[in-house]
Amino acid sequence: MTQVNSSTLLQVSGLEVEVAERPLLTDFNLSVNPGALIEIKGPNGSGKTTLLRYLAGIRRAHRGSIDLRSHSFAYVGQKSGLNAALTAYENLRWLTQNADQNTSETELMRVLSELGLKSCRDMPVGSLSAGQVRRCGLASLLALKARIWLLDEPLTSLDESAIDWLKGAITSHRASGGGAVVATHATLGLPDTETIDLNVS
Amino acid sequence: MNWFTRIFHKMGSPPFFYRGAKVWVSWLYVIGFVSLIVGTVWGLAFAPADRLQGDSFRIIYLHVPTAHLSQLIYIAIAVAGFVYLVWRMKMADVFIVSAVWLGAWLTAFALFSGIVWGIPTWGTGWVWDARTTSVLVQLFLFLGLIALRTAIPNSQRGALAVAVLAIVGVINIPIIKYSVDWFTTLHQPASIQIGNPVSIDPSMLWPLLVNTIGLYALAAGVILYYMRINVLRRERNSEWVRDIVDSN
Amino acid sequence: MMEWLEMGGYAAYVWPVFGIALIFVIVVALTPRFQHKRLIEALRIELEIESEN
Amino acid sequence: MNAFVIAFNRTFRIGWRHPLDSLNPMAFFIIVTSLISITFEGGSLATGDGLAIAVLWVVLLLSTMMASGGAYAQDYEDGSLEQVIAQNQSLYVSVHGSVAARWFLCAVPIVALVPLGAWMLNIDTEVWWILFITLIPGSIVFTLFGVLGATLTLGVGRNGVLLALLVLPLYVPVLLLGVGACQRSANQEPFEFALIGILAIAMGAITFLPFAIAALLRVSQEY
Repeated sequence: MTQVNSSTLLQVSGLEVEVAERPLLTDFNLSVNPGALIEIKGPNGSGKTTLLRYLAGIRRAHRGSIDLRSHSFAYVGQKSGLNAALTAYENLRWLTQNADQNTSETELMRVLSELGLKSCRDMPVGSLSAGQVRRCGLASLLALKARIWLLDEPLTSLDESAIDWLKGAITSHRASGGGAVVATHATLGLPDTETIDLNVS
Repeated sequence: MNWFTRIFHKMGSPPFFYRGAKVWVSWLYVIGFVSLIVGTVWGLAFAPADRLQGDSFRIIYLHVPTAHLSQLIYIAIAVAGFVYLVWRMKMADVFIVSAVWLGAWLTAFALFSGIVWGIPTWGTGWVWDARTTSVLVQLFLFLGLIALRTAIPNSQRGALAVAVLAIVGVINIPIIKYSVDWFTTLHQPASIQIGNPVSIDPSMLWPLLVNTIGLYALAAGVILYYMRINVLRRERNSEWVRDIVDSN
Repeated sequence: MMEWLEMGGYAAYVWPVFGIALIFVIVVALTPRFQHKRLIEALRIELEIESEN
Repeated sequence: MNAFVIAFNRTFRIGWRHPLDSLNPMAFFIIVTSLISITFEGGSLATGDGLAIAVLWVVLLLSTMMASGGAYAQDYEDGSLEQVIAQNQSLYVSVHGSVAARWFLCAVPIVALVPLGAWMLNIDTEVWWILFITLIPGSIVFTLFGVLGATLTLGVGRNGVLLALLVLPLYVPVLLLGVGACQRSANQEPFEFALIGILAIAMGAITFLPFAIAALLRVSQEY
């Protein structure tokens, strides 16, 4: 059993993860403490993505509980969540509004320029390259100012510099007391990583 | 747990249902076939002909039961959809999947027999009145349910979509009846009315009753049979299905 | 007998309806039986292949 | 910020960037209406003919269905739908906002074309006002059912015919009441019943259909 801590950000107990009505994981437990980085590993079809969708509340658990303790979270899935017709700025603003946060225009611009997307501010996302779209999706992590990050295969179609940026962002997020759960098959290689291998459990 | 919830849960348990329903299917088939044969022969050969409509009225012995039953099946599907929506009971979805086809066929047959009956009786096969129109829309709704269920193979999603459509549809049918009633008073003289004999002689009524019972029983048997098949198909990976397959 | 078959002149309406109903009832009542058999057979083959592995 | 306003702004803005999604149904409306009036021997449809009203309603119904049939398809594809569900916004309110925007984008322009269609079909100008009064709640119901059909078929490829099969039967009551009201008004007969009927259906649809749509959106993510 995982120890229950008053400062725990995210507490999962006894969760059953099912895919196509068949249980893939039973009695899954996890707790995310401030500063924790948890990597979920496993081959294709082992339920990494599905587990993350449960954590984000996109799928509702029929058995077990997921307790976010009313912490804010940011979820970046395999789909970008960005509309192709809207500009990078509009998309980011919508994502913050959607998470019930009022991020100012200056802050959003700062986030965009930090990811090298300043020049794309007024370009529709549909005209950006795959890597730029991916960065724009990751930009929402900073824009949302969330305590918990849930990332699904964040390294996909990122170049070296963007990967470095992401590692730096996760490190500083942890330093400021946030937690992250990352589903990935290639490790990020950051210190103090907790690994959960779905194939073993 | 009281007796009701206990039966509810037991019926929701697939192996229990699969084994328990077998006897029911046989009995319903027997009752259904016997009553249908008795009722039909009685209706065709022994019941007297109608004073106004002559022998063509004998179509009533098939038309009325099928029309009623098709509506009943639609309502039952909507109720099952509601049960699925609220309690996510998988057997409710199994029922819907097993009953839609039969419902669609019965509706189609009710329309067909109505048309054939209408030609000699009112001189026209089709009248856009409340009853025929709502039965036609009901057929479309059945076809929609079937099309939707085949288009979404994912069973949880397909089940929910079908449940929602069934409920929206069942609310729509009475509204359609009322609006057609109101609408047609504008256009059509009241001279044509679907034959609903006000006072029907008992000698004519008995075969109708027997046929109705037979059809209901047979339909219940067929639906139960399909439910057994669907339960088996869905639980194909579980232990009890292996036992059954091995024993066959 | 012939008189009965003529149905008072409505034979062309009554008999087709009853004939189609007969076919309909037989088809509807028997299909689940075939489907059930076919499904059990398919499941048996599935099991066999599984046990070979 | 309110979920209604957020969804409305977003849907409206996206629709604004895809003007063809609104213009195509408008063009469809004009073309079909003119085709029909041409085939009536050069527009010799008699004034005050009930048929013209029925034709106008049916064409409007088809255009609105076409226009609202693509609702949520993009949000489903690009993952913004999962963001809405993940962040636990009130999906019911959000659906309301989205449908309202869609009504403005897809139904209002077509209703605005009704005078043109009515003129092409030789409908008495005296009937125009009742056409508007019934078409406004009518088009709301059409849009809502269209969005319901769209969410039912979300993620099902090439869903045009399926959408029509699912949605058209549901359109029947409003169509009958609307056409009946306009025809009766043209004949100087009482039509209040139909007007009340349409309004009642519209109220019911506005209240309850978003629940169904929200439930379907939620389950669309449970693959």
